[in-house]
Amino acid sequence: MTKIMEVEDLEVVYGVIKALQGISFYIDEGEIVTIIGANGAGKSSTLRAISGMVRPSSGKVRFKNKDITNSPSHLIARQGLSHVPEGRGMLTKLTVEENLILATYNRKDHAKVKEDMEEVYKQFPRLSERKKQASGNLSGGEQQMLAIGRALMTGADTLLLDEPSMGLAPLIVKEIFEVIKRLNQAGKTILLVEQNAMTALNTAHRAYILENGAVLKSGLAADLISDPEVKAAYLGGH
Amino acid sequence: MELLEIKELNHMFGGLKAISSLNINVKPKMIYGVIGANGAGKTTLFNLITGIYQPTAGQIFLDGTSLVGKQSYEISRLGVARTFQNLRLFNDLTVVENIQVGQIHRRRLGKHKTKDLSVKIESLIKLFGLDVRAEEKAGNLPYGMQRKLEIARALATEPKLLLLDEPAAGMNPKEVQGLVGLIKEVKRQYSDITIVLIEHQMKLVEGLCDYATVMNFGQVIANGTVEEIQNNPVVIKAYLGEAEVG
Amino acid sequence: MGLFMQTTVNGILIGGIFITIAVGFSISYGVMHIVDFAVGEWIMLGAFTAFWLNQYTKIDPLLLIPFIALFFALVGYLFQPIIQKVVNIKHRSAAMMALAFTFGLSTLLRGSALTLWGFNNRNLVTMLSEMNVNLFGITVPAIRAAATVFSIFVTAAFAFFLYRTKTGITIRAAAEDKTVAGLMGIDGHRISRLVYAIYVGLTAMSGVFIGSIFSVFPDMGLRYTAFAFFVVVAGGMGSFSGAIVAGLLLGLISSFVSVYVGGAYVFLILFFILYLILVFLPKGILGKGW
Amino acid sequence: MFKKLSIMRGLALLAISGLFLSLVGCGSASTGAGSGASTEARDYYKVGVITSLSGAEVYGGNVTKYGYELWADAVNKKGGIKVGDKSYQVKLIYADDQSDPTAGANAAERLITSEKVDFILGPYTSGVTKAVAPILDKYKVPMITGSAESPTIWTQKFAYTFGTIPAADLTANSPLDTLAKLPNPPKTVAVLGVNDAFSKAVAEAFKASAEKKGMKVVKYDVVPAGTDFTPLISAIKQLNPDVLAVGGHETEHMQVIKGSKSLGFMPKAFVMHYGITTPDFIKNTGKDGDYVYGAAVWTPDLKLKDDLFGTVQDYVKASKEKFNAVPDYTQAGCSATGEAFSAALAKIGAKPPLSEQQREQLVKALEQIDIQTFYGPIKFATDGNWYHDNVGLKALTIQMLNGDQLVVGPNDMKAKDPVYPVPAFNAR
Amino acid sequence: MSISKSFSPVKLIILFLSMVVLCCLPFVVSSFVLRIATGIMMWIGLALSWNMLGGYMGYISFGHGASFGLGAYIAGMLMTQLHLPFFVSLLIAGILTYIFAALVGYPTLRLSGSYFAIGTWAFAEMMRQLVLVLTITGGPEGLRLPPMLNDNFFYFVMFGLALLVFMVAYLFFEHSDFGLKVKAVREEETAARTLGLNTTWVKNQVFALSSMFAGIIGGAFAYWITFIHPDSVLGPLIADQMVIMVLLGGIGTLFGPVIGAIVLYVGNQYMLVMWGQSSAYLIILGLAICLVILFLPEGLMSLLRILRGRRRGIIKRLLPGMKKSNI
Repeated sequence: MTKIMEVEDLEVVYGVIKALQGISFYIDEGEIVTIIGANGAGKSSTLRAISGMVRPSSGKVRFKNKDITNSPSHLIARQGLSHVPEGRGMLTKLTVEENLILATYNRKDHAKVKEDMEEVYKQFPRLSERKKQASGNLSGGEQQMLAIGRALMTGADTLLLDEPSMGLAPLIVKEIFEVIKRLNQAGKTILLVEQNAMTALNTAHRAYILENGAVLKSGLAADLISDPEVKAAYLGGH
Repeated sequence: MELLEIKELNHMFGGLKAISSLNINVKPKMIYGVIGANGAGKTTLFNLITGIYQPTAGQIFLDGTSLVGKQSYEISRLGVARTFQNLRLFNDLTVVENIQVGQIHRRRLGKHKTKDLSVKIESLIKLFGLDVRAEEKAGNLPYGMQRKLEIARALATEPKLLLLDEPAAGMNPKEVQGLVGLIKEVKRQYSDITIVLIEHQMKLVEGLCDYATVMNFGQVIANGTVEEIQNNPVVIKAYLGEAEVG
Repeated sequence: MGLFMQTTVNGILIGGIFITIAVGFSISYGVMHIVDFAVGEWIMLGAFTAFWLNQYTKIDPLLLIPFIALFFALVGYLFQPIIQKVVNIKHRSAAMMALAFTFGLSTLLRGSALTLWGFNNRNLVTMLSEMNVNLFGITVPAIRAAATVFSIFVTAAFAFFLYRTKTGITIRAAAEDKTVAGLMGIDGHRISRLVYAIYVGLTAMSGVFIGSIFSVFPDMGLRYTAFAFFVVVAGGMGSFSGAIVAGLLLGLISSFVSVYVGGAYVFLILFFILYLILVFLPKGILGKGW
Repeated sequence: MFKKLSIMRGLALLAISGLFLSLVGCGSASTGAGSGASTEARDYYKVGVITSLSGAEVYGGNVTKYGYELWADAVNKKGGIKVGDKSYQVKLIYADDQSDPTAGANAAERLITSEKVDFILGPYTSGVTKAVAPILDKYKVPMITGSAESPTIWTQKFAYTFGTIPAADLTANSPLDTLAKLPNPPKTVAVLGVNDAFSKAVAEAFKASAEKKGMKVVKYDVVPAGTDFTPLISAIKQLNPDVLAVGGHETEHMQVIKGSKSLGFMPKAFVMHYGITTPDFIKNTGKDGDYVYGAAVWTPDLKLKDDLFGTVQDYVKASKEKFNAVPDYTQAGCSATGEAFSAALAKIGAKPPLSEQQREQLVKALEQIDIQTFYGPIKFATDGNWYHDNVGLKALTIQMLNGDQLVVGPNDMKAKDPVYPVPAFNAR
Repeated sequence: MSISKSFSPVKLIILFLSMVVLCCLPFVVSSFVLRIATGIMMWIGLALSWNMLGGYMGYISFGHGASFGLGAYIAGMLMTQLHLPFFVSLLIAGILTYIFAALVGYPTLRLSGSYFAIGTWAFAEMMRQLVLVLTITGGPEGLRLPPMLNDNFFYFVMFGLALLVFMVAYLFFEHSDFGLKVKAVREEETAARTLGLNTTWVKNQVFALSSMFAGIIGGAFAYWITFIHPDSVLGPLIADQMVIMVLLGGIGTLFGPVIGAIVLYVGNQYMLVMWGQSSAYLIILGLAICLVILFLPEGLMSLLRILRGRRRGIIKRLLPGMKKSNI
């Protein structure tokens, strides 16, 4: 397996707040890696720094053997790395279809685009039913599906998913995570950020536990599930 | 007699129910925790108590006085103070000035002499360890200090009820520990005060709170002492997620 | 009844011209969040360019419209980075600084025009200037009818562009959330430049019609800035249908007030209505603004 | 990044401070020279000119400037103003009032106290004139304006302010009077006016004179500057009046003609006032501007003459040569202001620079003069509602044809019979 | 916090000396220069009054000229029609402008940001149109006041008013609870409300107070110029100039508006004298605004700060051991 992404000593500072204190990790091609941790642990900041939404104050991000640190987000997106932001980043005034078309803005492989579009509608039949609806009118779960579908439409092979379970009912969460698994089986590499630790660990191959902007622990997801420290980080030690 | 009594509170955003049929009772002098994941409706609850939003239905009483329909500043004058999850300091004002703003309406009531008030500011600043940077602009303080300043500013209004919205967000373990000590010290010095704090980290709640409520999707899913809650299966499920997927 | 119909038609024809301006202004506000005080000056420059080109080439100003639109789009495209720099300034009220900047720009452009071209009124004669059409007893000045039809046509074309083309979707996406658009591989700065270029091009183009209906002079911008603000604000910033309704409203109010209330009260009532709309319907009369 | 920013800041600082320093430097140098002149004996008259060289009224401001400049040229060519047995040249000092009364007052103060001018040639607009006049009274410096026509200037009875053009309410009734004397006089009139002091006075005078002559005023509306005229014109079209009378300036006149044509409205005559004789109006309306009636106190075809300018035709020639502009009555009125001063100065024998006492004498002399010029007689009223206004002139009715102003009334002055009703736009 | 703390003895002496110089001015300079000085004083007062609203509270108004014009017209009408003495008229003009602004403030202050800017602008235009059509104001003929031609008098009136506004800005906005409330509204309105501040009331007070000062200055202006016209006292240029002066000098500072007013007014006057016969000064004005915003967004005050910082830097370089010895 080859490392598709390597992050070295990534540091992010917002004004006076140090959100990331220098974290390092890697992702192999075809993996699902999850970063779990409490609110404010620096999970979202990690994704933002990778996808160019914020400029890291130091550190390096390498993607497919290219240094993408400090590239603007639209150029990073064109490398095949797509970030589904926290809160789903809906463009509420655009219809479902327009959201999807938008994502293909930089693609020239029209035949493949068409194929991908069909694939997305196949994966998410609910989106197909609501093609012409403004995405603002979708339910939370549908919006999450659209956000993922949109990321796929950019032609990305690597997805950064920021809290896909946020604000969703358990049944829907289950559905979303099934999709994530399917996508992985279809060959996508996925970096998943979650508060919903158990679900995330059950889905991922490997995991990193973040606390206060630093990696607390890492390892195979299966090993971490039973780790008391993980439980402690969430529920308090007993 | 409850200090804060919330009855059948409902709040809608557009067509979405952010809070539904919420009931919470807080006894005086308690430290009370409201726990829940992101999007569970905790901040909305605070916004409803402090009059930033008006509830769609339901009642909120402070010491028997209804808060529904009152403006934020009126509620503050009745003795409710709060902090914000995403810090809302007066960034261009100094630390002292930030706290002074908190004192203003007290001063207007004429109950205090200016001298007493500046003594109070001094003790607050000392308590929160802000004395070395008292004349600095709030926006230039390090993050942890900004969090503390917000609490100090809220305390300056001399509230009966202090609402803390994720006071530990973004702090490192050492800072969190300091914060816990600080809140305990506040409770010791202001013995009459009642504190309600929003938190999603059990850790903090565990060390501080007498009693807690867990929220999920705008509803209360559990009530009780911290220990009861930690062992409540519904809470564990909501917190750690489904044990099995697929 | 004849007068009523005539007044209605007049109103529609007055307001029609401003729809194009409002649409361009709205979309540029939507993407860049800048209220442009220089909107009237772009109108003035468009009118003057048409006048001078007509003087030297003898080509009818109406035929020059595509060229003027393209030329000013280029001007806007080249100028936008400077405005972007102002917006990016780290300042408590960056949007207000941008507002003041466009105010400075408008003073600069007006001053330059006055210095270069003097104070005289100029007449922009087109092939339609002399004509009028009589429909069921209602006289329709040909140039105004052409301006309104053209305006509706341009607005429709622009709407098609925004809603039916990939680039259009991109612009709407950037207007709603530049960060998310960036994650889709869209360069926000490029879109801002493009949108500003379109806005300047559309506005300068409308200047040709306004210049030929009224007259061309360096100070003309001030007045049309007021009208543009009315239409944009009343329609709700960023709303297409709002802009159209507000444009027609502007025309109908001016027309009916002049005829039935008295010409002296036109501006008084227009500004009063604008103020009321702002205070009570800040999202515009259709409630569709950003 | 930061370094780059500070370099840009430095540049901006240099640019801005350089700008203002140079301004302050130049400015203080010029005022320095001015204040030094107080005791200096000079052998020329320093003449202040306050007029609108920028702002909304810049067009008219320049017309007055042409007039004043032609007078200065003519006088200096002759060696200057002859006082006693010596002639003194004149030198014009301009001050821009920006079409704004406040700036006008500042300009007057500067001309008097810094430049120490002997007398002043006045502003284009009535508003500025009213703001300047009290300052002249304070410093006892006489001024003649060759332009401002609002009747409200003269009711204030300013001691040091004179005017060569009769107030609008004295002149504006002439076209309708002329039309009323025709065998088939108009029966209905619509009156439009713009809401500025001069235009409103004209509109009021049109209305009053129409009513006095028994015509029916079917519509009377005074609108703010910048209003679109089409709705009003279409409303008037429905009323179908014989005459549309408009009080305004050249911009509005052009728009009324343009709007009427595009709406297919053709009354039997258009009546206007100042502005239709300007090159802008003539050039921009072309044939459509023909046959418009107007009021004037002077036209380039009058058979008048004086010693300074020669005949009216000589004056027109001089204006065409220097400014490529056919003069109108405002320009001529401005040129004539200087002649009034020359005559008064000669009479009291005051050499430059003038003392305060001499300036007081000058005002007395101005009140007494009664001269004939290429512009017509100049004699200022000394009491009544037109105090210090030149009431010696007779209002003429003119009708435009091919850019020429043909005098069509009153009967004893007319060069041609008035055309009424006028041919339609498309029949010319 | 106290005066002595924010004003060092050196500064106090400078302040005192400049007061003395300013008081002696009328007896030294020519009346044209005095007139310019009077104008500067007026604009300092206006810029400071605008700064209360735009700077301290962060509500950028493009309609502040309406208060100026309203004050001018009220004072003018009281003096011409009721023949009240000047100072009485001025006082009433101030009170009426205050009341009027307090009433208009409630709906207008619901707006914020660009909407507030456009709203105030629309309101001011409306006022101008209203005065143009009313007969009581003289409409387009304008209003003439009985002339009182004493330059020194008006210099001292304007000087006094500018000083008054300056003192109010200093005492109320820089050094009082009220000022804190206002700044709190600017920085974080929601937080201010939850701390017990009735921000609606605070905003309205600032709006009314700053309008009142503009109104009083307008009244003094009317008597000084003796002739007012809707286009000259209610035109957009009045408000525009206030905005530009404050931005130029430094928004939200005490001395920024003062510096801005002096630089812009003097600059404007000299440009008029130098290039009055062309429109070039408009180009320079426009260019100056653009350059300042591009490169000095914090205004000329920030230059002072940079210079002061540099001076400190030089001292540091000269005395490298100083910092260490302090520790």
